[in-house]
Formats: sequence, structure tokens, C-alpha cells
Amino acid sequence: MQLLSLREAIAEYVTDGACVALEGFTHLIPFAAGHEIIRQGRRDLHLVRMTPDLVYDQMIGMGCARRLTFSWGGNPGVGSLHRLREAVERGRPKPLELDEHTHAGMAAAYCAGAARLPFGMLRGYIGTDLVAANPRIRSVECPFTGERIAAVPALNPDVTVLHAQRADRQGNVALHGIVGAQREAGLAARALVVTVEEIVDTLPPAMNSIVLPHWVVSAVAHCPGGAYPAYAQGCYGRDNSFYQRWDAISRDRTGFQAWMERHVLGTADHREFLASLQGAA
Amino acid sequence: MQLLSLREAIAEYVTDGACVALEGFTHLIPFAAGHEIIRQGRRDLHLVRMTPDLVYDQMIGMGCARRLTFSWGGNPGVGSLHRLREAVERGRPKPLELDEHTHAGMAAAYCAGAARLPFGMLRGYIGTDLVAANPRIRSVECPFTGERIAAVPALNPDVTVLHAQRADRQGNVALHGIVGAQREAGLAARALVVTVEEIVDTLPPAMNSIVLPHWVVSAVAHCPGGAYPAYAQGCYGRDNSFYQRWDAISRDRTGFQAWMERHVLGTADHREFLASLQGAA
Amino acid sequence: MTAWTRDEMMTVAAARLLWDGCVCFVGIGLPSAACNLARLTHAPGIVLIYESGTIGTRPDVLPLSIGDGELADTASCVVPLPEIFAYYLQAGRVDVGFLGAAQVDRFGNLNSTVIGPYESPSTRLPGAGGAPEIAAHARQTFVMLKATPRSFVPALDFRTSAGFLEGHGSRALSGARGGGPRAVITDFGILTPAAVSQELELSALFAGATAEEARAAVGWPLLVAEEGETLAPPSDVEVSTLRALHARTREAHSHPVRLPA
Amino acid sequence: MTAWTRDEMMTVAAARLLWDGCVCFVGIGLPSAACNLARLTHAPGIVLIYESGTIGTRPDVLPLSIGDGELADTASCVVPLPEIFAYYLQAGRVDVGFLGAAQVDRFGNLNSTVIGPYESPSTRLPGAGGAPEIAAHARQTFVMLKATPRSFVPALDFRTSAGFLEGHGSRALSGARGGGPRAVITDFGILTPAAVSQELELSALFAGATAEEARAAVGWPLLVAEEGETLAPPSDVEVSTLRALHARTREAHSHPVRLPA
Repeated sequence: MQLLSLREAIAEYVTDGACVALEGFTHLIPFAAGHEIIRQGRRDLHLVRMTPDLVYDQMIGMGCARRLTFSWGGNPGVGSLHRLREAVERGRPKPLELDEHTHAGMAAAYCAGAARLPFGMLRGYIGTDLVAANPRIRSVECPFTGERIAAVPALNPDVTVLHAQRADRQGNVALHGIVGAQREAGLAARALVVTVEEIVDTLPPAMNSIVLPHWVVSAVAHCPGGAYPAYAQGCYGRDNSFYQRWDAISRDRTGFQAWMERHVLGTADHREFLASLQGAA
Repeated sequence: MQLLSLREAIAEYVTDGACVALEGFTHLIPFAAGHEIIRQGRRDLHLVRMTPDLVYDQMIGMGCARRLTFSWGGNPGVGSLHRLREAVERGRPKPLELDEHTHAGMAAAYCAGAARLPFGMLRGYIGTDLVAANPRIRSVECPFTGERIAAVPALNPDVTVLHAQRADRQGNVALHGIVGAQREAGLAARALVVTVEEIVDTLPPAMNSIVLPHWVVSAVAHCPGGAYPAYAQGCYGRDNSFYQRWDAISRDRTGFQAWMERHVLGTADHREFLASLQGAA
Repeated sequence: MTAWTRDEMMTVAAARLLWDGCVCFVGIGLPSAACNLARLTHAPGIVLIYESGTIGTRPDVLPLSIGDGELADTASCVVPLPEIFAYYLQAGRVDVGFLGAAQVDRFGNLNSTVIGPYESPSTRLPGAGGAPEIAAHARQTFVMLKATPRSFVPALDFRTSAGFLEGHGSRALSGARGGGPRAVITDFGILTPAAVSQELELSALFAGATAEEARAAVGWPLLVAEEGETLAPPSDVEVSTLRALHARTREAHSHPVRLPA
Repeated sequence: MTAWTRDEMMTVAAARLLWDGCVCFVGIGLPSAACNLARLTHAPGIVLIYESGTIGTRPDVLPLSIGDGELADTASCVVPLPEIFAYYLQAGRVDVGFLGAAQVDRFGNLNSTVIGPYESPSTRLPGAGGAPEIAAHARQTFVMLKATPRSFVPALDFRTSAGFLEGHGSRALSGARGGGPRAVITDFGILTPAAVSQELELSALFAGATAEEARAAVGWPLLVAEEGETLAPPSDVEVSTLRALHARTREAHSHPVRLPA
């Protein structure tokens, strides 16, 4: 485990063309890391995430991505992701290949990846046209009952980036609250970078809590507020109004670009990003 | 969820010929429930457990079982289970069919059972004669890579019996500490009976703790000390000296039978069982 | 009697279909409002599961997203997402799944993926999410969707989630273990599957709605059940409970987020 | 120099093979003593995993079972058993696995299942437990086993866990991803696999042990490595640390268990 700045961590672990998962299911979304990937101008990324939301909309809109593995791409409770839509519907700023699944399928694929199995299986994709649309949805025959069970290839990102409440100085990472498939996505990856709200001497004792042990973590970066506008349970709440505002900000390419230039490209780091929003509000 | 006495719960949920898992990996072993099964004279059970230990030795020695699905059958840190050995080596008191696996295989089978998949898979059973000894160890071909991966049939016991630290009055069950594959074994079963150290109005709040929600629990029985001589983290420790003494108690059939008659058949319930040991010590 | 809107009646109608103790896999929006309305009125023991992994949650305000902190704070427990889908939904432990969609067809099949061809859609929708497996494994599903000829269509552009497939028992051959759509709750009333054909037919109207209105809103020739009923309008308790819930929600969501210093 | 026993030297020899920061999948008995001795001497940052799901445990006394409460109390975290096997061991995240057995053959294959035929054994042993997958997936394994011609046998009664199978690279074709046995630590010294044949050969003797003694204890014609070494006897620190650990353990295990009233 290395203790790095977020800039250093992204520079070292997220390279052009890489398969990258910034996981987070509504909670603990690594927004700061996504912004840093945009600032560093990464290209041709294969983005992976069950629920690509605003930060993926931003990365796609800024031309970082060539491919997206996902299961639900919207602004939760609000509507569409306009930059994602424009990439898919019109190939702008770049065409985006889709590897489309269901939540249950993605979950099985991450679990398989974490276990280093070549595929995951589920009773899934039943009666859906996704099977015809995606050649990476297949099936296996049960060697005991003869039933056919859906199969998806394991997901093993080159790097998974997570956000968590805290790490200790050794690099043990503890998260709590809604955890989605983050732990599985983290364990499935070749490298694991974690941004955290705080770094402490000793994690709070919690026998069966969710911990990523230091020897599976590649780098920890201290990044308070790093999930904003998503949230970090026990630290700050979800900025639901920002999610609602994003619809207008992102609706047309020009306004989107101006916003990104002002708040992301025009800021040096996440602290400045947060400060720039205070000014804008 | 029903709140029952242990006697009622066993009478209702554990029937002759049933497939029964009393899970517990060293910790939270449902000893009291096993004794009650012996008292009620159940026969022809298909016993399932990763680590059949003293309580399975007792059930097998008392003639309750016809078949055992397992992965390690010993007295941990001490040696053999003499009653299990006599059943396998000499068919006494009854022959015992074995369905033998590895820990990783049993774990995959329980997980598959909990997910209602027909089989579990693992990179396992590599280079072992178990594959030849057990026709229920097979393989599947990955539909993406062509690799062959070991497969085991899902385990779905008719009833799983667990022991836990506490339940609330609604029947939500919370356990902590070493949990083995108990949760998966519980969720894989058609019925789930849980003995608990205490019943409380409200479980301690713990967002990501291990809870079996009330609507997956068939019955809860209040049974303090119900894991003794195993232990319940935070309640009482493991009686390692009893495990050591068991070697002598169980070594020959006559001594075993006398001990069982005095302490199990000769007591009405777990409270009396514990009291009888106090007298014997 | 309090005045009420069709949106409110949709929520009330859905809430009434739920029973005390039933285990619901809840989606965001109308289903979340309906489930919590049921919990706050006739079904206090309802078990609400959100796909984010919160089990037995009792939110005081409605979440905007499927994973708001309120859901975790008030849950019996929070489990990782793979477990919710494998050990609870796929295992057949969910009584009722709620689904929305952009399009529904006469057999209750749903599209939430694309309008137009998949490879070059005119409108790219958010996609499947948890829906296909909810549709397959919940013991029954309730679909909530406002009706227009663009949403109630003769043929889906893309079948994301299975209803009764081609009807006439074809679902039973598909591997789907749940019972399929038991009701489609829309803004004029409720459609339910006919016994043999499994085609959706109009079985209940909201007070004030008509079969003509329903036929005009549905893009296929809508069958009307022989024993159709008219639903009682929302009671005062239903309306006031729902409005209070929405008011609490608006109030809570209007607080600015304060980051830790 | 303190007097020492062969048992102590086995533990010390195994402990010396471990390095600071290595991730060990620990078995009960001698391996547990060896790993904790390493932790208390030269490898304070060693990560100990017990198959019961305790990760990064730092017990003050040795557990009798693989799942004593002490292991959970002192762990960084405790995870369900399926995760330990799938996400840590099978995923290739374990540096060293320790194995014991009733029998070992010249290629480091192990039997812990039966003596005699499987269907009618003369001795039924406890069985496989975690061993076959530890043997397959740990980056390397250390086997600890006292030597007699009945335990170091020319042919196993049953192959429970794969070592180098038939040697000569046959393991590499098997699907086992870990490196296999790096050392067999026994009560006269250490056997290690020869480079090409992968047959175990005597590569180190304890102080005071002889190659003749070793040959007599092994049930096949034992090869002796050309560059064999003699191991330094246990240091005072090693002996005193190990004895203190055992004394603490005896003391702790002698307390009667008190059930809650």
C-alpha cells in the first residue's frame, strides 16, 4: 500500500486505454477521482460500473471513454444522462461501445472476478432481448440437473477506484452503509485505489465490519468530500439538489463544456472544485 | 417466525429422514439443538456440516444418521471423532454413507443453495482422489474461456439449525464473530431454526452487521448456553478442556453410551444438561 | 372528501394492493411512495427492500435515489448488492416486485432500454438495472406507468423484462420462477392479466375515469374485464398521509448539504 | 544455549521460512505456533489468516481450534468462510499455506482422508478440510509432519491434496495455480523439491540430526541435496518466545468456562 495524493494515484494507476471501474452504488461514489481522471486527460478508457451516473456522464462527455460496461445509466430519480445519451445516440464526442447487462449480471461478474473464476452465473436474463444484443451473455448447463443457467464473463478491471470513510496508516480501509458491489469490484481488480474521508491511527473496532485489508489495497489518497455530490454515510449527505441541477447543466454540450471547464478543468484539485461550487451557488 | 421452546422447534421442524444442517464453524455450534434431536430419537437423518464435530459424533453414535455430507470430521486440535470413525470403519451402530467434499466445495454448495442455483463452482478438487470417490463432484466448461471448473450440487437442507447471540421479539437474528458458512446454510434451507442466547426488544444498531431477517427465520428458541461446549462470542468462551476430555469419553462405545444416557437422554433439556455437567466435573 | 390527483390515486391504488408483512422489492418514484404509504397506513409490518441492499428499511422521507442514506439509517440491516440479488430476489424470497418502464405491451413485457433499434437508438434509456431479474423472480410484480399510446404499445422496441412473453402460458416455459405481472397500475385504473390468454385487460377504473379514456390511452385494442370495478377514491387518511410524506420529503431535500470542514 | 526439543526446532525452522509482511493461511497446531512465533520475533507485519475467516489476527495465546474467540477478538476483520476461500485463497492472495497430513509421498502429495481403501478404510481420518484448495492456490505451501516410515510413504493410500503430483512438471498441467510445496519441515530437518524431478530431497538437517536418521524415517529411498546445510539451533530468543507463548496458552486454556447466569 502506498499513501499518495489523488493526483499521484491517478497518474500511476489509471493509464490511457485501461479498464477502469469507479464503483459506488449511489453512496461513496468516487467523484473526486473521476474529476482527476478528466483533469489528467485520460483517453480510450473502458469504463465499468453498474450505475454510471453523473461522474461517468462527465467522463464520457469529456471524451475519456471508448467503452462502457454497465447495467443502468441514468440520473437516479431525475432522468437521463445527457452526455451518455449523446455519445450513444450520435457518437459525440466519441462513439461509445456498450457492454450492457443487468444489475444481477454485473454483480455475478464482479463476484466471479473477485474469486478469479472465469465466469459468473445467475438465473438471469430470462426473456430479455439483452441476450441477443450482447454476445457476452451466454449460458452453462448444470452438470447435475441439466438446466441452463445464464453466464457472464468475470469482470477484472485493471484498476478499481473506490471511496471510503476511512483508512488507517497501514492502508486498511473501512467502509459502512450501502456498499453496493464495491468490495467485489475492488477485490476483482488488478490494482485498487481508494480515496478516503479521513486517515486515522486505528480503525474503530468492528469485528464483522467491511474492511479491505492493507495488502489488497494499492494506494490510499486522502480526499475529504471525495464522494460529493454523492455522500459518505456518517460524514455528509447526498446533495440531491445538485443531482437535480445536473439535468440542466448537462443538457446541451456547450453548457456542459463550460461547466466542466470552470469547475473541473479550471480547478487544481477536489478542494478547489468544492470551493468553486460554493462560489457558483 | 414462531417463538418456540427448543423441544417444540425440533419436534416441528426436524423429522425422521430429513436433511439437516446444524452449522457452526467452531463458534456458535448448536449443541443444545443436537442434544434435543437425540432426545427425541430422530432416525435416518442426512446430516450436513462442513466440520462435523462432537455434536455430530454424538448424533452418529446414538444412531440418528444414515448419511453425512461434510468436509472435515475431527475433534479440532485434539484428534479423531471415535463414534464417526466406528460408524465408517465398522458400520456401528449403523452404516454411514459419506458425501465428502472440501471446505471450499461445501462453501460453494451452500452459496449455490442460498442463491437457489442448482450448482456451485470453484477452482477446486485439483489433483485429489476425492473426485473419483464422490460422483457428486463434477465440472463445467466456461462458455467464454473453455476452462473446466469444478462443480458441486447446491446444498438445500430441509432444515438448518443455527445458534446465535440474540434475536429480537420479531425474530430478527443477529450474530457476530466467526460465522463460517452459517448464514448461507441458513438461507439455503427450506426451514431455519435458530437457538439464541437472549431475546431482546431491539437488536443493537449495526448497519452492516450479520442479520437473518425475521421473514427468513422459521422459529426462534431461547436457549442460553446453547452452544456449550463451543462458544458464543461476547457471552462465554469455548470449553477447550471439554473438547479434550471428549476423546476419552467417546473412545469406546460403552463409555460413550453411559455418558450420553446420563447427560443427554437423562436430562430433560439444555439447562439440565449443563447442570448435570457441573455435577460431573 | 379531499380533492385528489390521478398521481395520488395511482400511489394509493398500488398501496392498497400490498398487505401487512409482505416483502417488497421497491423501486424509486411512485413505487417507493406506494410502499411507504402502505407502511404508514394499513401495512405497518411490510418489509421494504431497496436494491441498494437495505432490508426492512423504514424511511421517514422518500429517497430520491435508490441508495439515499436515510434507507441505510433506518434499515434492519444493509447487505452487499450481490447478496440482495442472489440470496433474496433470486432465492424467491420477495413477494412483490415493483417495476416501471418506458413501454409496456399487452402481455406486460417491459422496455426500459431503447426507443428505436438497439444499435442506433433514437432514444437511449437508462437500461435494465434490476428489472429483468425482479420480473423473473419476484412472486408477483406490479407495474406502475402512466398511459399514453407511446408507452402502452402494440410492440415493444426492445424487451428488457419479461411479463407473460407471448401469453398463453409461454412464461411458464421460460425459466422465470415468479408469477409475473399481477397488475399494471396506470393513471386511469388497473389492468390485470386475463386467465388463459394472460393478456392485460382493464379490470378497475379510478373514480371519474372511463373505459373510453382508457382505450384512448392504450396503443392496442384494450379488453375490458367482465367484472370490472370502480376503485374507491383515496380516503382522507390516505391523502393526508401521502401528502405529509411528500411534504417531509421536500423539506428534507431542501436542506443544503454541509461537507465536513 | 538453552536446551531444545525437536518439536521446538520444527516450529522454529518453519517460523524462519516466513518473512515480514507475508500473508499466511494458518492451520492449527505446529503451523499456528510457527506463524505466531514468526510474528513475535522477526516478522511483526506478517498477516495471519485462519480458515474460519479471521484476517490479520494477532492472538496472544495459541488457539486450540481454528475458530477460537481469541482469533476474532484480535483480527483486523472477520469475514464469512465462503469469502476467505473464494476472494482470498482462490484469488491467489495468499503467499504461504501451511499443511499437515497423515501421509506424504516423495512428490509432496498428501493424504489426510483414509488409511486403507476409501470404501472400507482401516482408519478413517478427518478428511480434506481446506487442504486441497490451500495446496492448489497458495503461492507456496509448507508441510509440517513428523517423519516415520508410516507417514513418509512410497505410495499414498489416498491423495487428498496435490503436491507435485507425479513430479517432472505434472503439477503445472493440473490447473493448480500456486507453486506447490516449497518445503516439508519434519523432525530431523527440511526436505525441498529437486529442480527438475520435483522429488523431495533432504536439504537441511537440524543440529544433531543425521542423514542416516533421516533415511531411516522416510519410507522411500531419500535423496540428499548436494548442498545440504545444517540449521542453526533455536536462539535463546526463539526458544524463550515460543515457550512463553505455550505457557500463556496453557494458562489461558486452564480457565474453566463460565456460562452466563
